[in-house]
Amino acid sequence: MPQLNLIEAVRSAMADAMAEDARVFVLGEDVGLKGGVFLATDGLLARFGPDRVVDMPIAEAGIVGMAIGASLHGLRPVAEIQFADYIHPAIDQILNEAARLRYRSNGDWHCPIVVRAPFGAGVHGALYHSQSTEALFTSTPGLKVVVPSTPYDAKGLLIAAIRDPDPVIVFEHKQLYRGVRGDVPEGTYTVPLGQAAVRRAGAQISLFTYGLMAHYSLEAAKVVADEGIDVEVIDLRTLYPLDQATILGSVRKTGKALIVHEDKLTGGVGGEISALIAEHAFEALDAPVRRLASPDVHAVAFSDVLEAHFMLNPQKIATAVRELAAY
Amino acid sequence: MPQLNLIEAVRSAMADAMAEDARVFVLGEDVGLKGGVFLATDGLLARFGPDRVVDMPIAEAGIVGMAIGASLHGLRPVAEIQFADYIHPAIDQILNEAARLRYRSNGDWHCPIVVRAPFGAGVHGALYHSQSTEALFTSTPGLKVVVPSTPYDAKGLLIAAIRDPDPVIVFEHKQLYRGVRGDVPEGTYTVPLGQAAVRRAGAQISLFTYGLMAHYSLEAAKVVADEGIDVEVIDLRTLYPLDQATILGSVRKTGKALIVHEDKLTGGVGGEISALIAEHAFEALDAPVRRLASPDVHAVAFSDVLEAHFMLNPQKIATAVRELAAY
Amino acid sequence: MQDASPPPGHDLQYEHAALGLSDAQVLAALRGMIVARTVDDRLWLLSRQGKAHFVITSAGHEATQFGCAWAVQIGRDYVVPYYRDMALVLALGQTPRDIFLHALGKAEDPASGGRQMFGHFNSRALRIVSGSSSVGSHPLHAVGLAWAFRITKETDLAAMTFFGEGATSEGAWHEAMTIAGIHQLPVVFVCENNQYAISVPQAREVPVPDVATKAAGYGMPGMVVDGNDLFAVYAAAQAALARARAGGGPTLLECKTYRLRPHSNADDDRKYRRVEEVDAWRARDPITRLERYALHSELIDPAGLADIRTAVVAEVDVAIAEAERAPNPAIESLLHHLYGE
Amino acid sequence: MQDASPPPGHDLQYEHAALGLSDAQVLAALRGMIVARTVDDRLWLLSRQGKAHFVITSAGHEATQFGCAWAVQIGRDYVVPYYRDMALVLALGQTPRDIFLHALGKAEDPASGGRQMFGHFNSRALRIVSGSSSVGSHPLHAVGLAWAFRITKETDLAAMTFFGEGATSEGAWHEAMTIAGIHQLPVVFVCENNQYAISVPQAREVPVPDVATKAAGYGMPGMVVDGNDLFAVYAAAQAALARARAGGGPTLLECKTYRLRPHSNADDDRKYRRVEEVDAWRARDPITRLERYALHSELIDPAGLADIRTAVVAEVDVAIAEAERAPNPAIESLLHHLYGE
Ligand SMILES: Cc1ncc(C[n+]2csc(CCOP(=O)(O)OP(=O)(O)O)c2C)c(N)n1
Ligand SMILES: Cc1ncc(C[n+]2csc(CCOP(=O)(O)OP(=O)(O)O)c2C)c(N)n1
Ligand SMILES: [Mg+2]
Ligand SMILES: [Mg+2]
Repeated sequence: MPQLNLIEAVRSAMADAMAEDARVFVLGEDVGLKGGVFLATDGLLARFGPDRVVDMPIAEAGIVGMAIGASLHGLRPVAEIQFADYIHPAIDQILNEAARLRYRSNGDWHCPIVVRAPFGAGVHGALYHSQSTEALFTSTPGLKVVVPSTPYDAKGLLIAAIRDPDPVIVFEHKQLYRGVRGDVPEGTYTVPLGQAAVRRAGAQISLFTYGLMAHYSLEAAKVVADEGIDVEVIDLRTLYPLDQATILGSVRKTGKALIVHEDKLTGGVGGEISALIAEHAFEALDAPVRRLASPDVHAVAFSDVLEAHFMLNPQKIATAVRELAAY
Repeated sequence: MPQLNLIEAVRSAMADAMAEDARVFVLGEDVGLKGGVFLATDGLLARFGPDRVVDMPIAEAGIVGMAIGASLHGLRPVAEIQFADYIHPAIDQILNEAARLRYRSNGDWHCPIVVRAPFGAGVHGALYHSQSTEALFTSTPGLKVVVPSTPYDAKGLLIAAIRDPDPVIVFEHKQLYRGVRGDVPEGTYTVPLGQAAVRRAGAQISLFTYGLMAHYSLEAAKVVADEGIDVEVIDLRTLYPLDQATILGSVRKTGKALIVHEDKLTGGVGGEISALIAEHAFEALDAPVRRLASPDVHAVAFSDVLEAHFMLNPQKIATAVRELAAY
Repeated sequence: MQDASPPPGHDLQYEHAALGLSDAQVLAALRGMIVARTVDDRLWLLSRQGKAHFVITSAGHEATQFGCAWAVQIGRDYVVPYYRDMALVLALGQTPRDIFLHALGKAEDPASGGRQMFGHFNSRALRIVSGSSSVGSHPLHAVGLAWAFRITKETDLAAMTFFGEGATSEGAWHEAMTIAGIHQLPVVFVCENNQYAISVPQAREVPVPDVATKAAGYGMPGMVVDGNDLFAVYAAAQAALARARAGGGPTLLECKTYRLRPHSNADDDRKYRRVEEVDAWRARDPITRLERYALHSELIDPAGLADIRTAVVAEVDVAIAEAERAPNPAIESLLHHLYGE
Repeated sequence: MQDASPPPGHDLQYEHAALGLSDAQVLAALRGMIVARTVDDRLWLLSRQGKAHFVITSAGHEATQFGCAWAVQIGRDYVVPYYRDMALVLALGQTPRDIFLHALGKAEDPASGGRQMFGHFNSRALRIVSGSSSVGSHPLHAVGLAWAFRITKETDLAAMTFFGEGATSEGAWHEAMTIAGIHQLPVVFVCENNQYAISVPQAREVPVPDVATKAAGYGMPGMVVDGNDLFAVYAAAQAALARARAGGGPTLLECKTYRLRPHSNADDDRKYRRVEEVDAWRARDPITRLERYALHSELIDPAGLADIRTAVVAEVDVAIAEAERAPNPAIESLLHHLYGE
């Protein structure tokens, strides 16, 4: 099976989906000749032509709004927002339009669009090229929010998102684009939306995470395993709606939960997960549900020293695990 | 002391602040001759003239962006967004601009703007005139998010917001505008941002809430008091940053926590509060932290029967309290 | 208070035959406009009776909306309307009963099954696209539909979208116009310019006297028509749609009109419009003008007109009665249609 | 690939004396533009050395930015720039050392104390307003500043804001233009039209050949100037600012130019621009053109020019060395300036 990095997997998902289904098309800023600033769409213009690989003006509401309209005629648009930091001008179209079309029309219409956006810090992107914006999208029914952490999942989840009858937002971590490789089948396949993946089974602590932090958490789990702490690492993959069964099942088994995300602590998706556990698995808990997240500042700063201090890393995660294990 | 309803209190706050400080001005759609669709600015145009009471085009990003610019020259703009449902086009200006100006300039600039918006259901407003949008704003440092529940607080918090050196979002519940009256001093005074109010002291259950639900919760507390359940009702007032000391202090006393909000359950601010309690008051807990919220649908539907079913009410809250008390 | 004087009084710009319209079509449109106005009247009555919680008027806009509807290939071209477009959706084939079911939030409300406030018209069968209340957000959907036609190679279709002049200040509107202009997409943008955004007069909501002036910045033609003249609107809409379908690109069509009632039942327009101004526009009521034309052209006589009005009232009465009797949505329906299967 | 041919070659439009500019001013501007280009060159070197993580160029835009800066009342008028405006902030009084401190994320970085990526210029003292990276979001701040002048009755002030042609497709830009037009505010909107939004050529990012065409829809004049001609830009900027301060309202000033390097150090422009196109524009380098003018007008001789270039290199070397030696931000500073007291 070919070994691809995550951006290649994303590209392969779009290429295969477009080859298989003439209704699929991509649109976004610089997706044509340049192939996207991270090369997610590299080569697609030459292969599928400018009607299906659409270089858009700098108009994020326009990109998503146009995708919505096209989806109403049965097409399957895949919109790229160049950085998650620039998804804000499109929020009205995503939350008030795409997410509500099916509900507000009592099922008469639906809106099968995908919006992809690179997110995350650690690439010297500073305040406006590093944000984690997922929490803005995890309180709106009608939407699905997905974050892949492996090349296999990146392709399978994206194809599932393209085939899904409802709007799906896919946040892809920039550090993973070239930072991780793995087996990726040729041709289309799907990874189901709404299902978390147990990346490492464990008995003592349930660690819930996603994106780049899934990798850091696995590294941390390996380190503490040598110290006799057995961590179950769960990659949430879909942040909305959450896979409650897997989350609660794991906590009922281990009795301890640690949530790790790169987004800042307050208002991040960790709060919702903690609340779910508190409500539905309280009696299983042997310790407080802990969250480990970035500090409550706007986003990572540019300076190397500030960036290093801001970012989570396997060591910080291992420390949090040890503390929780010792509770 | 004059008895005012909540919209009168809001108007009185703006009028007194404008009379006292020539830097204060209001802007928004229909705020001039019409005096705002809820009459928050009624009479201000005649008193302060069109430079300080500015009828804006339908351009929410424009309203907030213009307020930001004016604040940089030392003014104190109070922007009205006609309904919280229409704040989305302004989200980029609020989250990426206003909230970050001080931080990104390392303190060189700051952005003392206020954005007011009516929110909430129960007035036949359906999907686009009923939303609770506060959760979109409670994960961004640099911002403050305030929800008054009494006329006294509405005036005092709004004046505090106007004097605050940073951007403050004030969500006012539409049902309270005319649904509640109370003593409101003449002239300016402030209610501090960031401090919750204990509306009813109690020993057995801590109930955290805000907005219209603060009133419903007090009613519910009265009902269950007769049954021997002693509820402490805490009106959060500021949703970001949260008054952690009051929240945790109360739970440490009562051992049980119920969070009640009108916003839908998943992704609402209840999750953050639950997580805080889990993290910092776990050992005090005698029962799972519970949340009572609206169902996970987009917003209330128009039909009377659907609206009635959607909305929380004192009875539903009393039931949740009884269940938690019985745990 | 700002004066928005009506255009100088005049008869309709064209003879209907010159536009290829039959006598029967004109009479059908006249009847339809009377139906629309009567439904509007009755909605306000239902509001005063406390039965309809929210009413938003199309009174005064009927010629604009019927004129455009005539030019649409119904069920083939897409229509992306706004809350002001009740007369439009009637012209496209929805019935007074549909309208009342919607206004009363009944289960059979074809717009939303009782979920949306009045004014959020919808019919997939008629290709009328469901909208939000967010002003200016929907023209982008017309642009996306037009892009879809490019991909599916359906070269005989167009999308027509409607909005007030106030909406043209929204960022999302600009982005829709920009994309349509860049790619010369088959979209007709219809601005129903009634000179107010709720209470804000045109001079403070748009920076130019004619919204059509904005078209030049988007690389498309702008047209101004008398929006209270059914034939003038039809001629312009027909030309714009034909051009769009023929690959000639988008058009911004500005129809100058006036709403004859307050913005909605929550509004009191006496705070911001002079009675004389409203009266002057009442004298240019698009229905009255069409009636005068029909009488003058001897398409109908006064007795015939009276018969229409009587029949319309009876028809509307039946529609209201049916809608009032119709069942409310089932409570479980609150949780339906959040996601597809 | 789309061809963006340069305008026909020509000398500068005006004689400097006719514009009231002294010889010394011209030479100072020439030196400043050489400093800006040299700083730009060295930033790319720092990037290749792995010392500067992010570099975004102003090469090619110097005449536009210096021409506008000349017209600003420095420290009184507000300037609301974008990431392309390094030459502008140098012209307004920031130093090469400031620029390198910013690019290296040092504690003394006057833009942000090491928080923002390169290109987010700022100085409250110079009334240069801190920006985000979000394209098109900042012209609204210029509009708000202009509204503030109305309230404070400071009738001698204006705000000048800068953006690329790509930004003019953003909704927020439209809202800024709309509000400025409605109230005829003292704002000069400067479009640095370099014909590409990263890789997207003008034909697919804006619907009109001249961005200035858009002005009409906002009730303001639009002007097109050769953005590589220092004097032409200055004359237009000066006129627009004077008009703004005199209560004559806003202007959209389009300066046609070209960026001579890739968009940023993360970009490879060979994917979307032909080498011949870049070369043709290199032949119209605004610095070369000003040098030719200065030589031809005998403001300087070749030896004098060579002296300037030597001195500039030395000056820039010192600035880099100082910036490299400067301390990093303190780690605790990460949590500073979230809120005021
Ligand atoms: C984004 C947004 N902002 C504000 C509103 C509130 N609002 C509803 S209708 C309206 C006026 C619209 O005026 P115009 O576009 O001219 O249409 P008209 O009602 O005059 O037909 C406003 C401000 C809204 N619905 N959506
Ligand atoms: C809202 C937003 N969308 C997208 C981007 C990514 N981006 C950065 S620069 C740029 C191109 C801008 O082009 P233009 O406005 O012409 O300015 P130029 O860089 O050519 O000077 C884009 C798309 C961004 N920074 N902000
Ligand atoms: Mg209007
Ligand atoms: Mg450009």
